Amino acid sequence: MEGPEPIVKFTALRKRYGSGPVVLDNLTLAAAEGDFISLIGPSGCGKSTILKLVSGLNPVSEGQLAVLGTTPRQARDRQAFIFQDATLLPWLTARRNVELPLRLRGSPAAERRAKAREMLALVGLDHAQDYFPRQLSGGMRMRVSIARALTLSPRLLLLDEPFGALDEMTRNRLNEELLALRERWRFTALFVTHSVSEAVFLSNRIMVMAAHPGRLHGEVRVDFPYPRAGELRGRPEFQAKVNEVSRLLHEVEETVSP
Amino acid sequence: MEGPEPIVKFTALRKRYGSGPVVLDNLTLAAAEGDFISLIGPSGCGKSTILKLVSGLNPVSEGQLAVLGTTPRQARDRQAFIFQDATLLPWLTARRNVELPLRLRGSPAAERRAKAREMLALVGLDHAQDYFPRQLSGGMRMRVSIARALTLSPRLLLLDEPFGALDEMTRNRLNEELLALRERWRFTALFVTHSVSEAVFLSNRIMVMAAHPGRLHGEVRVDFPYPRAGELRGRPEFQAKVNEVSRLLHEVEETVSP
Amino acid sequence: MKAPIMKKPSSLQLWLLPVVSGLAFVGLWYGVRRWSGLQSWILPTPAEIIAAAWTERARLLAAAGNTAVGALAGFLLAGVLGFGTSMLLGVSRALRASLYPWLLVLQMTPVIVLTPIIVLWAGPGLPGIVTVTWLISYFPIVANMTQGLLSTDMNHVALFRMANATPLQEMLLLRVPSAMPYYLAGLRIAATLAPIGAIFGEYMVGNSSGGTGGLGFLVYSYNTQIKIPALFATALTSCLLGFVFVAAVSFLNWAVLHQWHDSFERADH
Amino acid sequence: MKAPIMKKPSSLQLWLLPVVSGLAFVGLWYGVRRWSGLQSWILPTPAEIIAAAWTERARLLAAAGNTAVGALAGFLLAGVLGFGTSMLLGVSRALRASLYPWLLVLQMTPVIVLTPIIVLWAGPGLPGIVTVTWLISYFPIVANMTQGLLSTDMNHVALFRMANATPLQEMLLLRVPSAMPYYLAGLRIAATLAPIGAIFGEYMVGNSSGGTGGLGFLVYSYNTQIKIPALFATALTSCLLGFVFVAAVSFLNWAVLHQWHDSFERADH
Amino acid sequence: GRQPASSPAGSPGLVKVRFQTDWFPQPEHGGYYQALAKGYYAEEGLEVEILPGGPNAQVMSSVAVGRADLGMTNGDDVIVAVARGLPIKMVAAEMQRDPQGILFHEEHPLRSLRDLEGKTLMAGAGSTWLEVLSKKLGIKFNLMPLVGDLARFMNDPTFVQQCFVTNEPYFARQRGAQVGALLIASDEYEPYRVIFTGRDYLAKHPEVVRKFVRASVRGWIDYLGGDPAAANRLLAAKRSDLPAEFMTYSIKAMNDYRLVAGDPAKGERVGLLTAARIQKQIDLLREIGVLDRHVGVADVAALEFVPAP
Ligand SMILES: Nc1ncnc2c1ncn2[C@@H]1O[C@H](COP(=O)(O)OP(=O)(O)OP(=O)(O)O)[C@@H](O)[C@H]1O
Ligand SMILES: Nc1ncnc2c1ncn2[C@@H]1O[C@H](COP(=O)(O)OP(=O)(O)OP(=O)(O)O)[C@@H](O)[C@H]1O
Ligand SMILES: [Mg+2]
Ligand SMILES: [Mg+2]
Repeated sequence: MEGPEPIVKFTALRKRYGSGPVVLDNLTLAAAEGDFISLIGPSGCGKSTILKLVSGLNPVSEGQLAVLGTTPRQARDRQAFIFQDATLLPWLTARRNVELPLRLRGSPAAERRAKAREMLALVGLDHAQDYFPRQLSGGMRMRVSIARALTLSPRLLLLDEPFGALDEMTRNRLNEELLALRERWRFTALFVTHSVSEAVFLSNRIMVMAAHPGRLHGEVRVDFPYPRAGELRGRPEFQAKVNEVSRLLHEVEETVSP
Repeated sequence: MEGPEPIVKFTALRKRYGSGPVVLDNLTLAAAEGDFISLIGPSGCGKSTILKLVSGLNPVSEGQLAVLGTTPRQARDRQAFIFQDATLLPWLTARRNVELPLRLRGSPAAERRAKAREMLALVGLDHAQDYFPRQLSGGMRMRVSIARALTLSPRLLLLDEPFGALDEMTRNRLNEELLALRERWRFTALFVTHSVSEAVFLSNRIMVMAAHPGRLHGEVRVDFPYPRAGELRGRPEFQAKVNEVSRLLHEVEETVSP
Repeated sequence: MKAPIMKKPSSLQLWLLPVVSGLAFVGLWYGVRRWSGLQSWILPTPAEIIAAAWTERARLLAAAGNTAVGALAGFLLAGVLGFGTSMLLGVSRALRASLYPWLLVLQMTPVIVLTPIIVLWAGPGLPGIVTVTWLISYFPIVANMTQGLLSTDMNHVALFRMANATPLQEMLLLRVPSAMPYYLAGLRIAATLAPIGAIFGEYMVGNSSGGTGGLGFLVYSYNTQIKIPALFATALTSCLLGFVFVAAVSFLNWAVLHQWHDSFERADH
Repeated sequence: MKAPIMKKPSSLQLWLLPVVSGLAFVGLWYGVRRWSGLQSWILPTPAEIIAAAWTERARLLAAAGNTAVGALAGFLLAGVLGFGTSMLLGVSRALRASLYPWLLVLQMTPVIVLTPIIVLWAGPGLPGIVTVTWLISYFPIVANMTQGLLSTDMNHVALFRMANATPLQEMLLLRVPSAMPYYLAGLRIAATLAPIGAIFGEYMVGNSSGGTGGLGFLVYSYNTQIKIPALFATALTSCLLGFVFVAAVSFLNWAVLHQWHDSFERADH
Repeated sequence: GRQPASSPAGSPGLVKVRFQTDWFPQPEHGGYYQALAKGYYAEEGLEVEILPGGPNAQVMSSVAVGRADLGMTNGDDVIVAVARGLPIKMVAAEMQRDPQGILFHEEHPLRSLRDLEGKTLMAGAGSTWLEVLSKKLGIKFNLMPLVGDLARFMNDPTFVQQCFVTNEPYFARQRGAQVGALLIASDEYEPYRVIFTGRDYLAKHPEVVRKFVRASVRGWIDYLGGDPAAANRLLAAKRSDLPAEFMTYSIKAMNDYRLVAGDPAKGERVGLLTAARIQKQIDLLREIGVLDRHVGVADVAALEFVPAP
């Protein structure tokens, strides 16, 4: 091996569902170890599709994709995916939903339980442990889903708008928690969001995407050193980056909007 | 009748689900004709619950609630509800999902079709008319749901985070479309959102809520005259309002966060 | 103005309704008897049936006991094997393609053709009866449960695939729980089939030393002896037996689903 | 490195698999014959059955035609009435409480008890056969479809309530489509029950008017004449008839569900 | 659809009569088909339609409710049915002796009913003769339901099962089994097979009944004693699965066991019903407890329709 192998590597990738239109075109992208890459772009531009490809849930149509040095499917045990919908099992309580990945790995019950408690506390749901999904609010469900994905300390984290249904305070707090976790176990992340400031706060690289067909429009590097603290958001350099990304986004969308 | 009857009127209302904890406590609130009221507050504070009560989907536990001068259920034919989940029927295409409310009213097929086309164009989905829900992206599904709710030109519109899953451009555009529609048919709106600037841009009143139990913490009036244009967002008065609401929200959340 | 309190049937009403409809049914029955000119040896009145049931109570009870054993054993066998088979079918498309046609053959072969083999291999009397009951109630369970296992939400499947769940885990922790409403609907069908299956089995492969068979034996014997009210009393007994089975399944249904499934969601209006 | 291409059975394989498992099954059959010492009049070999089927082809075909008519009529009746009944049951809890117990009674009454009434009211021969077939295949449809109607997603129900949908619209446009997977599973069960139901019906209320009864008559005739290979050939014919029904339901299932239901989602891996 | 039987169908002035048989058409119905084929019914001015039966043919209720005008069945059944309230009466004997018997393998022969002691018998539960065996003769045996298959019998040389002596033995022998059949009827128990009709019908159309009986008796005598070809042709047309040799066998069995004509030495003849024998049957049935209420000969039979010799 020469040089560090990228964690995720797309080469001239193209994706279409069945015989439908091209959804992703000519995608080339490499994520290095420790990268926190945000994907941002108009609705339907293929952000969720990218995560599905990386996770191996959907096959590539043309081109190549390597994840953690192997195929997406073989890399699964070192990935976690937070879906755009909470995708909780309706017959399990919040706690048991969070325990699920550990259960699937065969962890002992006591350990599972402790870990689930810890993660639920992290997302502020200690009081709702024994609620069934239908008793939870939309944001609470999403937080359970986040807690579930984090229990396994994966090397590669795929996040599809995890914080979209949350209020700003909770969202900011969870952003900071996420970065704190990153300090602890140094995961690589592919992060889909619609919030530019969230993207700037969290990532070292932001990919701005265009639609019809979905493709990369441009990349913005964010060089603020990690660990980052909440006060970063108030700094003018931060605002400058936000403006830079927003400008790119406007370019993209202008070409689409009627 | 003396004076204009409020469109929605809560009086000392309390809500609990079954024998669970109190979810909404001592809620008193009156929405006048033409009010655009945003509800903002931490996840789980009862925003969705308020909309469910107004729609009559859930019964009030104590206190009183009048909608359009009658009971919530009797007022239903003049309300529309955009749910937090898209709630599309999986066996119908996007267009037929949008047509559904008209179909339920017995509108002729041609009219339904034309209206559905119009609404889908409004939310930027003209090209996805014949897709089934499982072929749509998360944001596209939500936009179909919005299109569906707007087909009936209701007098009272209940919106539960309709734009949460959308990118900023689309979101802003739809915000402006919504206000344009409001000019056309003068609905009253109860609008749940987590975006303070969206709330300020759209509403004349913003209710900031606190959790455990859910209750009103404070109200902010936003007096910018309608119709409002996109450039409003750049004005300093706008930013001042956003800051005012944010401050209130921080007060609320500080008391909850650990 | 108050939020509306919906008029839903109270639980007392839910108990009363079948009684009321039952009375209507009995009234209709007497009406039919009266206006059709049918006689007691075609359609006895409820009163005649009850009287016959009382007269024959000893034999009916003993027979019901015998039949219950066969029905229960066959039902449990069908429930367990149906569950297992469906998991096999649900786990792999290849297995499904290989096995399903032969299951259909098994289901669609008239029992009468298999009778000699059943008697030979399982033995006459109870083992044969259990086999016939099983044959009859097995397939509805398999058909339903398999459909249920295949109807799992693809988003949930994606979740499990991402967690690198083994096929067995996907089956046990995901597909099986989400197929429970289907399985229980299948069990409910099987519950109604089990007692008549056992009666049919007694008809086909039963044996009875000295005249103490199950309900199937009584049906045959009352029928040839033209004891029609007693025949209907036997049918009534068989229905009552069936109700016990159905009630058990309904309880199971409640226990398994009420906390999370939408069929138990109190529509709050 | 390429994204993995999963090894899924190709459609050729899906056709081959039942054939392969069929060959295995036939092998097993010969093995059983060989090692169990069973005789031809208990378990004929497949070759004997095929030979008998060929010899008796004219009678089998004619009989299958007769049975098919009864089975089809009974099946359609069950499909339509089952659909309607379930809608009644699904629309109101009060109706459900009033009617369901009596449906169970109907299902759980042994057919033999009703035979005289059926013969009297429907008439012997085809009308009676259709009635018996209907009785046998009706309930699985009702049980499944009712469960399906009650399992509708509460979020969708809320949507309809908000749109002020009438109960009828809620039923037709929401509950019925979302219950289709359940209904179709019920139809599939009924499809397998219809041919054996018709054969059973021929046995119970049939007669041989016209000299060519249905398969039930042949079962009787071959049985008393100890033409056991021909008997199995009759069973085979009945299975083939059943397969036609099942295939029709499978096609319906595909037509109704493939565009939107998760059981047809191509798991892309 | 009910079509009139063949022969002089649709002829004007003929009285329509529907006759319900108890089973699929078979030589045990030969007399009627002979009468039909040879035009004996037509000669009496009747247009007879023979309704095929089958399992669960519901012969007695069909006649009782007027779905058919006359029918045939076991004599015991009529007595029991009358005791249960069915408005029917027997009007003639079809057979002096019921053809029901017990089929056995010659390796394990059954010489008398008493040899059944301790055996497992496959037979229709609830039949009167079983009650006679257990209650009157005190024989203990195990009962297995009769489904209609001979496979188990063929497979097990110790097996015994109910049969028609005119029927099953033929097929069993054809498959190479050495079998015998023991007639159930004996001096202690001698049920008729009878022609019966509804009480109302009898009251309204005694002449039709008389003519029907007369022509049927003629048909039976002709079928068993003369050339059965005419009836057999009709039977074969109704049922494709009856080989000619089988029909020959059945006819021979009916003659050998003297089922229809009975024993002339005892004064029996085709069609004859005697009050004494009916009374004896009633007494026997009362003794074994299958009659709910008292019935007399006059309740169950009308003897005046039996033609004079
Ligand atoms: N069906 C239910 N049964 C029991 N409790 C419920 C039910 N629905 C909601 N709750 C509870 O009510 C509270 C308020 O829920 P609600 O959905 O109104 O919150 P929300 O303000 O909309 O939150 P979010 O922003 O996360 O959507 C929560 O604590 C939730 O657990
Ligand atoms: N299963 C599918 N079958 C067919 N087309 C699909 C499927 N899933 C997604 N698509 C199409 O692929 C395109 C990209 O979808 P994707 O979900 O990746 O968008 P997205 O960028 O995540 O959008 P959003 O922000 O709205 O979630 C859309 O046009 C959608 O219609
Ligand atoms: Mg997406
Ligand atoms: Mg909410």
